[in-house]
Amino acid sequence: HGQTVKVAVASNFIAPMKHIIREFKKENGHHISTAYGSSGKFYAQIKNGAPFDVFLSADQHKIQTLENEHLIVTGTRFTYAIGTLALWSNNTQFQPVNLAILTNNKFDKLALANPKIAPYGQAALDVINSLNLSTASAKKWVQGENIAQTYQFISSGNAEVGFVALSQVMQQRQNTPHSVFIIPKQLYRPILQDAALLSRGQNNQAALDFLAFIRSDKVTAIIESYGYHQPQNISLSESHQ
Amino acid sequence: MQQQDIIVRFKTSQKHFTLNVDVKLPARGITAIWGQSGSGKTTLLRCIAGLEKAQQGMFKINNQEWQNANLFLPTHKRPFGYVFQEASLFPHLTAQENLDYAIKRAPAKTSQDTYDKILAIMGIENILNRHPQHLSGGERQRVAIARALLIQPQLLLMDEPLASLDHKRKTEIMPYLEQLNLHFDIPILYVSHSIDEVARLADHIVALENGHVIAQGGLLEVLSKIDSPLDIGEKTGAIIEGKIVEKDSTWHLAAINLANNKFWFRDNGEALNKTVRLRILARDVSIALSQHQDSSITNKLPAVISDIVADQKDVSMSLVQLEIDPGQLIARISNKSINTLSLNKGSTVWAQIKSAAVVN
Amino acid sequence: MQQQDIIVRFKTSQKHFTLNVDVKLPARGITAIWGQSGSGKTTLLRCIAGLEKAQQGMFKINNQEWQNANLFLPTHKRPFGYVFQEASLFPHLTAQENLDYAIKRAPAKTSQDTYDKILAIMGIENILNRHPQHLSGGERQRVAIARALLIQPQLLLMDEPLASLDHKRKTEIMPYLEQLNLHFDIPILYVSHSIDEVARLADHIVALENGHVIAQGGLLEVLSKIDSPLDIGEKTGAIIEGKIVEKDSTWHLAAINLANNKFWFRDNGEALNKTVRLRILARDVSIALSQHQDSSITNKLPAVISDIVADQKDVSMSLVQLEIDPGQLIARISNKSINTLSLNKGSTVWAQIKSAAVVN
Amino acid sequence: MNLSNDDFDAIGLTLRLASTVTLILLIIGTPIAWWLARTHSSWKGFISALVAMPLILPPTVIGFYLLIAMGPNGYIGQLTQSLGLGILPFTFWGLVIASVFYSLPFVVQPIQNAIEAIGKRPLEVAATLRASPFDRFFSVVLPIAKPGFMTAAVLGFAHTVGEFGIVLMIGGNIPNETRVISVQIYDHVEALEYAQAHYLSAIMVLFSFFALLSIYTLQRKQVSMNISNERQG
Amino acid sequence: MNLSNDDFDAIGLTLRLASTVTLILLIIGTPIAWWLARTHSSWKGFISALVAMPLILPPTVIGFYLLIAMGPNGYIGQLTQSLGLGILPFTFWGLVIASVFYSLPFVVQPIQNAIEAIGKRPLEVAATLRASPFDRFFSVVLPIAKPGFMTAAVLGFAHTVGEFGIVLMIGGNIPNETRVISVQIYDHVEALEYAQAHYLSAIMVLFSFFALLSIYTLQRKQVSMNISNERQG
Ligand SMILES: Nc1ncnc2c1ncn2[C@@H]1O[C@H](COP(=O)(O)OP(=O)(O)OP(=O)(O)O)[C@@H](O)[C@H]1O
Ligand SMILES: Nc1ncnc2c1ncn2[C@@H]1O[C@H](COP(=O)(O)OP(=O)(O)OP(=O)(O)O)[C@@H](O)[C@H]1O
Ligand SMILES: [Mg+2]
Ligand SMILES: [Mg+2]
Repeated sequence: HGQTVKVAVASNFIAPMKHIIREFKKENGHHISTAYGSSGKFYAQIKNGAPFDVFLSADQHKIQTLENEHLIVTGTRFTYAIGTLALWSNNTQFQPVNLAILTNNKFDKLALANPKIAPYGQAALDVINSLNLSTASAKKWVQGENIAQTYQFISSGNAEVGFVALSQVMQQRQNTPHSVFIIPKQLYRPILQDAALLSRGQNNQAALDFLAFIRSDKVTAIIESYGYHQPQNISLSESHQ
Repeated sequence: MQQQDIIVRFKTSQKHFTLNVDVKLPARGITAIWGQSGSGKTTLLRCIAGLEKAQQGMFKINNQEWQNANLFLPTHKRPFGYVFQEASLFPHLTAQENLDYAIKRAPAKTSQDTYDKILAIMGIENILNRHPQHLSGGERQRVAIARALLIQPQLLLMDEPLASLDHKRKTEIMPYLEQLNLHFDIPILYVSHSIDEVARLADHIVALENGHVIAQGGLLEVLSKIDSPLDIGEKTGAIIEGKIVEKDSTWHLAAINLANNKFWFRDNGEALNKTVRLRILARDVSIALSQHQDSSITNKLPAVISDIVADQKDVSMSLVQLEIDPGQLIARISNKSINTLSLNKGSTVWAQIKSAAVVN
Repeated sequence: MQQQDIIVRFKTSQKHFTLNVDVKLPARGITAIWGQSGSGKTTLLRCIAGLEKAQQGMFKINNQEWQNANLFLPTHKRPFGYVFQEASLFPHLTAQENLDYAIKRAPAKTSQDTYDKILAIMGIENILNRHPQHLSGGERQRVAIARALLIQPQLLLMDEPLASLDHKRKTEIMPYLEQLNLHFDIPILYVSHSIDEVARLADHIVALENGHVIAQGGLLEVLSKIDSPLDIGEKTGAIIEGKIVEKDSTWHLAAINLANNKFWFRDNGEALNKTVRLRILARDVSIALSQHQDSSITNKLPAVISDIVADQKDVSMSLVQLEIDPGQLIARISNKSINTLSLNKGSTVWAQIKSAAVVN
Repeated sequence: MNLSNDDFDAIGLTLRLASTVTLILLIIGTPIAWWLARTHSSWKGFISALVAMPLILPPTVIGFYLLIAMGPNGYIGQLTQSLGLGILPFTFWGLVIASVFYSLPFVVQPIQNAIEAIGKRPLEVAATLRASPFDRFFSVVLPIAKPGFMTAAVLGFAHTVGEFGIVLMIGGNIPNETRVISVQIYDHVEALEYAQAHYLSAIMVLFSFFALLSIYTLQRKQVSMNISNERQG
Repeated sequence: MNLSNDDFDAIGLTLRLASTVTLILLIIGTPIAWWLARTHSSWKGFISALVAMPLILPPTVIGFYLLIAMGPNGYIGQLTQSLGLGILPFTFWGLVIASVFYSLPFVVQPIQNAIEAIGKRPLEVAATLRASPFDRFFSVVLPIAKPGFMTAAVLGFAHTVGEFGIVLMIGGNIPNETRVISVQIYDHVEALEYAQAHYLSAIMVLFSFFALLSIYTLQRKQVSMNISNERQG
């Protein structure tokens, strides 16, 4: 014990991660160092020799790509959280929030994360397509670089309504049940956030311990308390592409 | 009825310097503003131009006010021309374009005649397409003077236009300045610390010292007095004026009438009957009790000594004021000679001046 | 055996200008480098200093080579002192610190004696704690000269150290320069375009025109010849030297022996038997056929005319070379007088010079 | 390899944005630079520091606060709303304003330096030739300080082209309105489309380099003109 | 409100990084600035443009390519590996190198301007007083150009403090090694910890402002000293 694990964590998972670290430290003597950032950036960094042992991505695609490039330890890839998409407004005129807001198309700006680079954005796009609103609303989209930025667009009032992660709105106490609408699961493909042991963490006991810890029931409960749920019924190999 | 005066009244204090001037100048001819470096000549000119804002100021030319307690015309509304001490042509414009800059902004259209005349007098017809950096110092100043004329000024302010030039260039430009005064009827305020320049060009002089006027008046009166407050040392001398009455083409000499004698000096080509001004330095005048025919000294004038004062600068010398008719001369004579020759107020003597020593 | 010479040989072409100099100068006293603006004086000095790299160059002082075809000592390895034409004190240092800059880098320790002497001669003891921007132009040049001396030079290069100063400041600093030559045995190359300065200070002269040497030699020989190639116009004149043989305290006059006569001039306080140099301008010399006792002209010397040439600058005048014993004078006389008095080569005459006209 | 339509849109938008911003920067930067160059006010240091702030603050910080300030509850947002302009984020003009703020020091400093270098003499000369203050600016300051204005324009333009953090924050990545090249490159990188990223980057590097090379070469000519009569005895 | 330990770590790291970078910038920026100020080489424009490139390129683009170049397969990475230094990204020294590259123009330009303003006369004077080239630099150039060096140091320091895109890309956001204030603010924003973000930002704004205010006030004093004997006839 007393080893260090370096974990790269997708920015959308900052809050639960901080909680998990506190618990992890209580249980063993390992040292844990976390870096937060966009998954795309982590991908580029890992390819170029970044010293991470564990990668908690915001999606599945990057981990898969790393796997194809033999940069992760085979068989260690798993889904640690499934994101929940929410429709949110910080503007009382649009509350209570529900899908009718979208179909009425009365808003000026609809915020979503960039579907090309953010899984929550991809999910938001799924919802829009399911509701057949893409042509009607496309002109009103404003895209954040990630869901944090998307959240700012809405919280600053610049966009009246938008798709965010449930985990984000749960963190902010001032949000009422009126301001949030949880999108029904059938409207979008699941937002699977995968994690894996990176090649350089192969022999790091702390890394192995940490990955095991993430999958413990205790942590599962923590993750769920932040608005995520767990892939109880979904097999590891399930793919959406 | 128009009053032909320039009234200049400025009082302003800077950190190390106070200017306090109150003079009335003739609104014609060249008035020299003379003084040592730091005496406030430039400051005075800048006040007149409105480039400096005097704490108290009043300026009036021919009854037209530019500035008083309640009025301050900004520089670009004052109808004067300014020639700065150092190069002041716009570097991004050719000589021609520099002139055009003035022509475009002049109050009235410039006639082709005036334009040609100015160019001819300044002798700059052939350099118009050059940029300032390809002009010599003298050429630059001539273009700057032409430019100041083309703005059609009612008053020309010239701040040591020759100071930065070497002797050769100075002598080259001086005739142009004399031409100026002859051809254009614009009063000129001419700043200089060179008494040679002043003596040659000015009609009137204002002498500044430490921001105050220490002497002013007609050039002849101010300079030809042995008790002049102007401290000009070696350059002390008198100025005489007269009409050319004879020319000697064999020996290239010209003469004016002075004290019933012909006074000879080098012929510079002036026409008969033209009035010329000659400067005779005190150091060049010697005194004899009789008229000597066998010496090379061409000019010998009968004179009466009206005053003798010790030379402030030289204990061995005195300045002797000589009355000729008309006018006055000054001679610097060693005290020993004054004693030997028993010179006194009222003595009748011969003033001797070599024609080689006459400055004109 | 040491050769007491400076050999200067530079050939270099710039875009509009070629310098081509090959002279041997005495390695003592003051050598003036004289010429019009643009004649190449500064360029020559910069070549000597190694600040300009001449295409062909060779410089030797007292058999010590600084530069030849195979050698080019960089500036900081050449043992000279340089006084620049304009302000060159370091602006970030006080006068004292400017001096210390040199003292620290001098080849040997500066003795307290030398230091005190330099400060006293330059008269800068009381301004040492000021920064350059709080010094007058004259004070700045004096500190710069002191600094150049404190570097313990074997040669002092001075580029118009007085040119940027007005008349008053010039007269203020001139005596310090004379002191220099008296107290320090360092050869000085002194650049100037003022023949007055040159005549007063130099022993030897090199005259440049357009990058070429047009005359060189001892000051007396070069200046006292009527056919001198130097175009100095009004300033043409001869220089005579002599020991003071008498002083007249009543009339504040001093005299040297000349042509078996006493030659009188203003007493400047030099001691008896001291050798002084007097400059007598051609315009101040008149000629008489007999000796006149009743005139204020103090000095009348018997002389023989050895040459008469027309004055290039003035068709009415000629220059007359007068042999006195010992030495020569030059007189500028109108052609008319030469004719009237029938002056010819070989004529015996009296040369008349006012003591007021003697420059010393 | 070919550029996608999105890439072309991004290039077009970037050029439009940079031109607009440069124009506005010159218009508002010039009086500021003029004032800074001429004033003896004790506010000078304060204003200089204010203008230079964007040099120092991280663009995302600037963007974050601009987003809040220009939003419906921010000061700027309330002003624009009361003027009937709506709110600015996610619009081309919002980007313009943010970029103007961000690139201001790049424009003010060269112009200020150029105006300071003129000195006051040419202006005094012009005044003695009856030129009004307005006339003096156009007939003297502008032509003499031209290289400074050119540097300012090129720096302002280029810096807007390369601007990124703020654009991302204020822009909302709207194609043809706020999705500029730098954002497009970023998206390519994040989406692991490295070939496109390299290609766009190469275009950008070449563009920047030649823009800079041209101003520095121009400036050198100017400088050597001034220096030619420098040496004096 | 209190700063967290992480915040303090970020502040400490930022100061350490900025100091190191500033020192290195001065050391390598000075000879470059010197060369640019003095040379008549035809390479001058080229090198100037090269030095100024980081002004124009988006930091993420710079960061991305530096990451590739310094990575195990990049030129710089292979060099550092063959020297036994390992690879540089994600280390303090990697950040230092990237920041040096990014802030170089902010240091070179003021020093270059200051050296150009000295002119060659003081150096010639020093040479006639037996000062060797080395001596001349320390006894003349450095003290006279001091305000320029100070501006350079403050700008370099401040710009490194505010640097963000490159740091994120090269640094990898590793606590106490590469997580500087600007990244920390970004993290706070991402984690929706707005209060902490505002607090850190406020500290940063104040710091930047006073740093800038102090140099501009200093510079003004210097300038007015030079200008005092400007006006002439
Ligand atoms: N910009 C300035 N700041 C402070 N004092 C000044 C300034 N300009 C001039 N002075 C002072 O004002 C006084 C008068 O200066 P001014 O320029 O009018 O003199 P001047 O007679 O024109 O001298 P010069 O013959 O040298 O041109 C001097 O004592 C000078 O030190
Ligand atoms: N930096 C330069 N570039 C080009 N030509 C120059 C330069 N400096 C001097 N010259 C030219 O070289 C010639 C000689 O100049 P130099 O400075 O040596 O003259 P000078 O005799 O010292 O003149 P002054 O009395 O005016 O100081 C001049 O024709 C001048 O135009
Ligand atoms: Mg010279
Ligand atoms: Mg003046």
